[in-house]
Amino acid sequence: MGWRWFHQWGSPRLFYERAGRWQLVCGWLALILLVAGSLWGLGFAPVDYQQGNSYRIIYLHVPVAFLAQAMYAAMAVCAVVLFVWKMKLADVAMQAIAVMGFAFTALALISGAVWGKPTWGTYWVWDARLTSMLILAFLYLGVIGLRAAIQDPDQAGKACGILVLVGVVNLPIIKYSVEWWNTLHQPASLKLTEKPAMPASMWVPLLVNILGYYIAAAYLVLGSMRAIVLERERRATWVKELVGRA
Amino acid sequence: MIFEPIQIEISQLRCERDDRLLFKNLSIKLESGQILRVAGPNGAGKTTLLRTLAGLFDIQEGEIRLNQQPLKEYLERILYIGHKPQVTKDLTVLDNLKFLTDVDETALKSALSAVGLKGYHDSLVKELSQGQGRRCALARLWCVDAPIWILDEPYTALDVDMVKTLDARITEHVANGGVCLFTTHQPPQQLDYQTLELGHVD
Amino acid sequence: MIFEPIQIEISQLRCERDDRLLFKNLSIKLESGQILRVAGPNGAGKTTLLRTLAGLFDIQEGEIRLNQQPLKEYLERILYIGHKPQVTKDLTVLDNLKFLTDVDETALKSALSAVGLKGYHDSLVKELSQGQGRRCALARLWCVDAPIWILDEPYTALDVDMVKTLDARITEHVANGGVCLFTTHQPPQQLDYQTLELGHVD
Amino acid sequence: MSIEKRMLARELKLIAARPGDIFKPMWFLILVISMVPLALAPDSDLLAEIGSAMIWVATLLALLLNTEHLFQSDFSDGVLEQWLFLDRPLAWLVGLKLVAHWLFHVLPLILITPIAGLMLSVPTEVLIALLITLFVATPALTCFSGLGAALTLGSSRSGILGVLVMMPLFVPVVILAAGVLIRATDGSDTLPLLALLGAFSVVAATLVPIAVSAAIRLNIGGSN
Amino acid sequence: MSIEKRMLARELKLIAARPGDIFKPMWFLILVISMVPLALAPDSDLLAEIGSAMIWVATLLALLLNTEHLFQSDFSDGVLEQWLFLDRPLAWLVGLKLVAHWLFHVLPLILITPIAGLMLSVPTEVLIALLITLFVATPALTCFSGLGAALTLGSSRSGILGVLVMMPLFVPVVILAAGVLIRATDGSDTLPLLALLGAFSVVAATLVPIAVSAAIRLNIGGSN
Amino acid sequence: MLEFQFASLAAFFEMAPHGVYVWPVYGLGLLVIGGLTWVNARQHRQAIRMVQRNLEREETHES
Ligand code: HEM
Ligand SMILES: Nc1ncnc2c1ncn2[C@@H]1O[C@H](COP(=O)(O)OP(=O)(O)OP(=O)(O)O)[C@@H](O)[C@H]1O
Ligand SMILES: Nc1ncnc2c1ncn2[C@@H]1O[C@H](COP(=O)(O)OP(=O)(O)OP(=O)(O)O)[C@@H](O)[C@H]1O
Ligand SMILES: [Mg+2]
Ligand SMILES: [Mg+2]
Repeated sequence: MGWRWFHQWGSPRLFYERAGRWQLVCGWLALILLVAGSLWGLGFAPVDYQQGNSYRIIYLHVPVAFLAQAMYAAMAVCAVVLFVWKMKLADVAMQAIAVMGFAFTALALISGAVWGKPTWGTYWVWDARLTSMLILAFLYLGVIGLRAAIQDPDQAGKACGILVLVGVVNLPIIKYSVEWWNTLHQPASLKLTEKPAMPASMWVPLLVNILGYYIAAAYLVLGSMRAIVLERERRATWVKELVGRA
Repeated sequence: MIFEPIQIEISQLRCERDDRLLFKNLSIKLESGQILRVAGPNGAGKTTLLRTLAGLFDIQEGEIRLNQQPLKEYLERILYIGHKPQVTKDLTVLDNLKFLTDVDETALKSALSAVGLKGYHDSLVKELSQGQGRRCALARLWCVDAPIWILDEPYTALDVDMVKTLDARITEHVANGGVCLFTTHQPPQQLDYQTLELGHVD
Repeated sequence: MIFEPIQIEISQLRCERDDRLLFKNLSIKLESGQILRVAGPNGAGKTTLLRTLAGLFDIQEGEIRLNQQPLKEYLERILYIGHKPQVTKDLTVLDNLKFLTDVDETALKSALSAVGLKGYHDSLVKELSQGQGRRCALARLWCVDAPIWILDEPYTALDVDMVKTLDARITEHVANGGVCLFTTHQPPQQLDYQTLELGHVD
Repeated sequence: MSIEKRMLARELKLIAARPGDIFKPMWFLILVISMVPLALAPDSDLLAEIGSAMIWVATLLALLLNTEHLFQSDFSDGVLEQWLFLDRPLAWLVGLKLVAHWLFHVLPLILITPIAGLMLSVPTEVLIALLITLFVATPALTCFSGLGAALTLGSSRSGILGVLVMMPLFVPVVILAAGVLIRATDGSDTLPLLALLGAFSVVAATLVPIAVSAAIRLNIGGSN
Repeated sequence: MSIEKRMLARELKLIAARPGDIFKPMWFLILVISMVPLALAPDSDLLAEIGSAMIWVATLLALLLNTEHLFQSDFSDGVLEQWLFLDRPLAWLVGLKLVAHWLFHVLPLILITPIAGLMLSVPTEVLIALLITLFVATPALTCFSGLGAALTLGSSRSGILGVLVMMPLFVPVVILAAGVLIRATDGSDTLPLLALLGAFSVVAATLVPIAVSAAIRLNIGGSN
Repeated sequence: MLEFQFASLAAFFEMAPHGVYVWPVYGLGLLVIGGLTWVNARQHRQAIRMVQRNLEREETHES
């Protein structure tokens, strides 16, 4: 069953139909989880004794920061699938994920920066984690920019695939070196210190939100992929039939 | 020199660009000694077909075989001259040839005089006229011994004399057992060729 | 539209490039309704002459007068289409024309259908084939009303149909009182032109 | 439509066709700025001290690199020579092109500098002075680098000539701008220096297009 | 002659034809470096402190900008596609080209850095460390920026896109080099870091040409 | 565990003293996710419209 299922996902038409259903499910699920988790975190989780209410940003910041990194990995997986199985859909996914990934990275950066103001008194410090996040944002931008620069979608997809693969090989090296750089200088600035263990009343809503954001990301990526599939397959008979029926 | 027998087999080739079907079910066989002219109106897909045959454009559907082998193994037997100048503007005529061919200077110079660029081997290509630049690119036909020639509009910008010279060279090449594919919008008089018309897909 | 009478007078023109004498003592008179083909082998100086006449290349010796006036005053009455594409690859066919001409969109579209680019006005020029790109550049002949046309190898890359269309347009233009100078290596059959042979300096 | 409008319309369409063109210099600026702490130290005091100067140099570079090929593609496509047949003086058209370039390519670059300032913890008052100097100085910089671009059109891979000619011209601009920034840090009066910078820009904007058009004419004459 | 020799000979002839190509990046480096004291205060302690980092960043930029069009003119002239018909793997030819580029374009750049160092009064021992890091790191930088150049071949006015796309990948190199420079200033052991840098270069030099050749093939496939 | 931490709804929105930091971040989050949803929907609509236009063009061509 496994392989057939995999290959069926490779067919644009089947993907388009199935993804429509999945997208709907993901959308509602994400909405419920996010509303619940966010309200819980904002209103019901206890106040942090050190940071006060500003810590409530965590319920957005951390899920989004996780996602930002996970999506780059997902993009790399897509690149491998594209080159190994020549599956066009992987390229579609890559295109969708690049945009969403960049959005989440930007969100993580901005939410972190805003959080930094009350806790550190400044929006930006050259902390290791922040720096590598910034670089991740540039990597995403590179993928988006490269795709935009090349007219032919197939060609653009392959070029982006090469870039993503080279990038993902480098990513651990970048993270490691940035951390090392940061300790090398022993900056006077503050760092994201190891927090004391959170009480369950704090981390349970965080968990809910993490799940919610992951599902929301799936919802967004599927939605974007459906649009791209439709656009790329606009000459295919199944698209014409589909639109003709509508 | 005399080339070994060659067989080019194109089967069921199909190509789409920008959602426009250029050709489909294209099957041809070509053998040593044959000349094929690819004809058709502007935008018919002549360049696309020639580039596919030269391995520069990926086959979308169908197959191309050279002596029963896949195309990729035979690339160094192909001499492709396309739309683009194929020469570096900042180098001299001679230096341009030296890079892309592996023959000695006397052979290069005789190739240059064959294409009427005798006194020009030290000129930079950017100082040549349009037609002289084309002649410089075509000079490789006189000094490379690839059996398969793929020429995209080789007559562009050439004057009447040079057209004759080129025709004679192509005739000589196929007489030696080579194959030549080319496109042009002006049917050449001196050549004995088959024609493949593109641009009539439904 | 009917153009006012024009007179082009070239007297005693002489040009050297790279120490090679291209032409000397060149004197011609051209008037409304005339077509002049500049002929000659590759490197004879055809392009150089046309560019001199278009004011793009400085006169080295001699004089060019339009209706008794120096050339510089008449540049906006000239339509020059040279070797280079004359179109921006990253713009659509229509946007390219819009920049260089001052007519409304319907006129542009009819010009485009005249050159056989009907469905292509929204295509980027870089997605066109070689010949389609040339057609786009030539479309200006259908929508600009400059009396003096200077065309450097206008037939390059055009298919048979388009060559006919272009010939018809040139005929129409000179019938309206325009002047046309062009170069080509394939003498066009449908036109009634004088020939100026270059390339025979001693 | 008048040529002026068509020129502007074309510029806008080129941007629409390649939206990256606008973002690239900004992106470049931010990237260069983030390389500085990596190569130096993440120490925010040191960064703040050199920050505004770094931003100035990086902006200058971004501008130069973005203007370097201003006329190149039009030249090699043969579109630039068509300008000679339009019924406007070439210098006027060149001026228009430079204005359009400043508006669509340099202005966005200036507007992004506050973010760069934030990253290097440049104090707000210096940041404001920085913005003003950039506004006042970039017209001159754009003109001069446009001249460099025009001078090197003919040589297929632009050599050093244009750039060498331009270098001494940037020095007074940079020095004046640095003066403004230092005074802004001190809190002393920056107006006289800004006026000088402005005068420089005005003079450049009126005279340089003529030189540029001469350079373009020259290069068109040598090409085929 | 073997293809390898012809390739090298061609590279030399291109340099002879356009000697500016060699001097342009050097000039760029010196320009950037001389802008720094102008834009900053001419305070030599501060300059010495940030000097080596500035030189590193400027060299990095000069290299990147010079490598950006590595394949461009050959691509648009149609010479690059002829490489596919040579009886060597494309990746090998690409590797050769990169080696030649490093030898003739990057090496001169490295050799000019001591002058830049003098301009910013960088101490001698740091300068020596700087030279060594550049030697060790530039192969990797050259390879990656070649990849950027190859990836953006297809887009007609890619501008500095290739640079922008590749720059984040240079972070480890920049950081390691900064580490070497700091240790050289302290007088502590730089060898382990240099070894790391060297390893990075070696790995890049063996693997990146393959990616570059894939990118070139890709872009040739899309052109006419 | 599920106890509302604020005295009033007003206090919740003020979230003293950090409301100015917390709420804009959540607002931005909403904006990003909502915006992306909207962008996707629009892209989808546009794709459909393009297919429709092509279909119409083909029909007029055939007749
Ligand atoms: C622009 C600024 C910031 C960026 C780019 C950023 C980035 C990140 C990233 C990437 C993570 C995920 C780490 C992982 O994968 O383990 C993270 C987690 C986290 N961040 Fe931030 N951050 C920023 C500012 C802040 C600030 C100001 C604070 C609080 C003072 C903060 C608190 C946290 C916490 C508590 C976590 C969870 C830690 C963990 O799970 O290990 N961040 N941040
Ligand atoms: N940029 C240049 N610099 C120096 N000499 C040049 C330049 N361009 C052309 N020439 C020389 O001028 C002569 C005439 O060139 P021109 O382009 O006018 O010839 P043409 O008659 O148009 O030839 P063709 O039929 O090949 O187009 C040639 O011999 C050429 O070597
Ligand atoms: N880079 C490209 N991207 C997308 N479509 C292209 C591209 N190049 C060409 N095409 C399209 O492919 C079709 C065939 O182009 P091709 O260049 O093969 O035509 P051709 O027969 O050589 O024409 P010509 O006689 O004008 O040279 C054209 O309709 C063109 O619009
Ligand atoms: Mg063609
Ligand atoms: Mg000519």
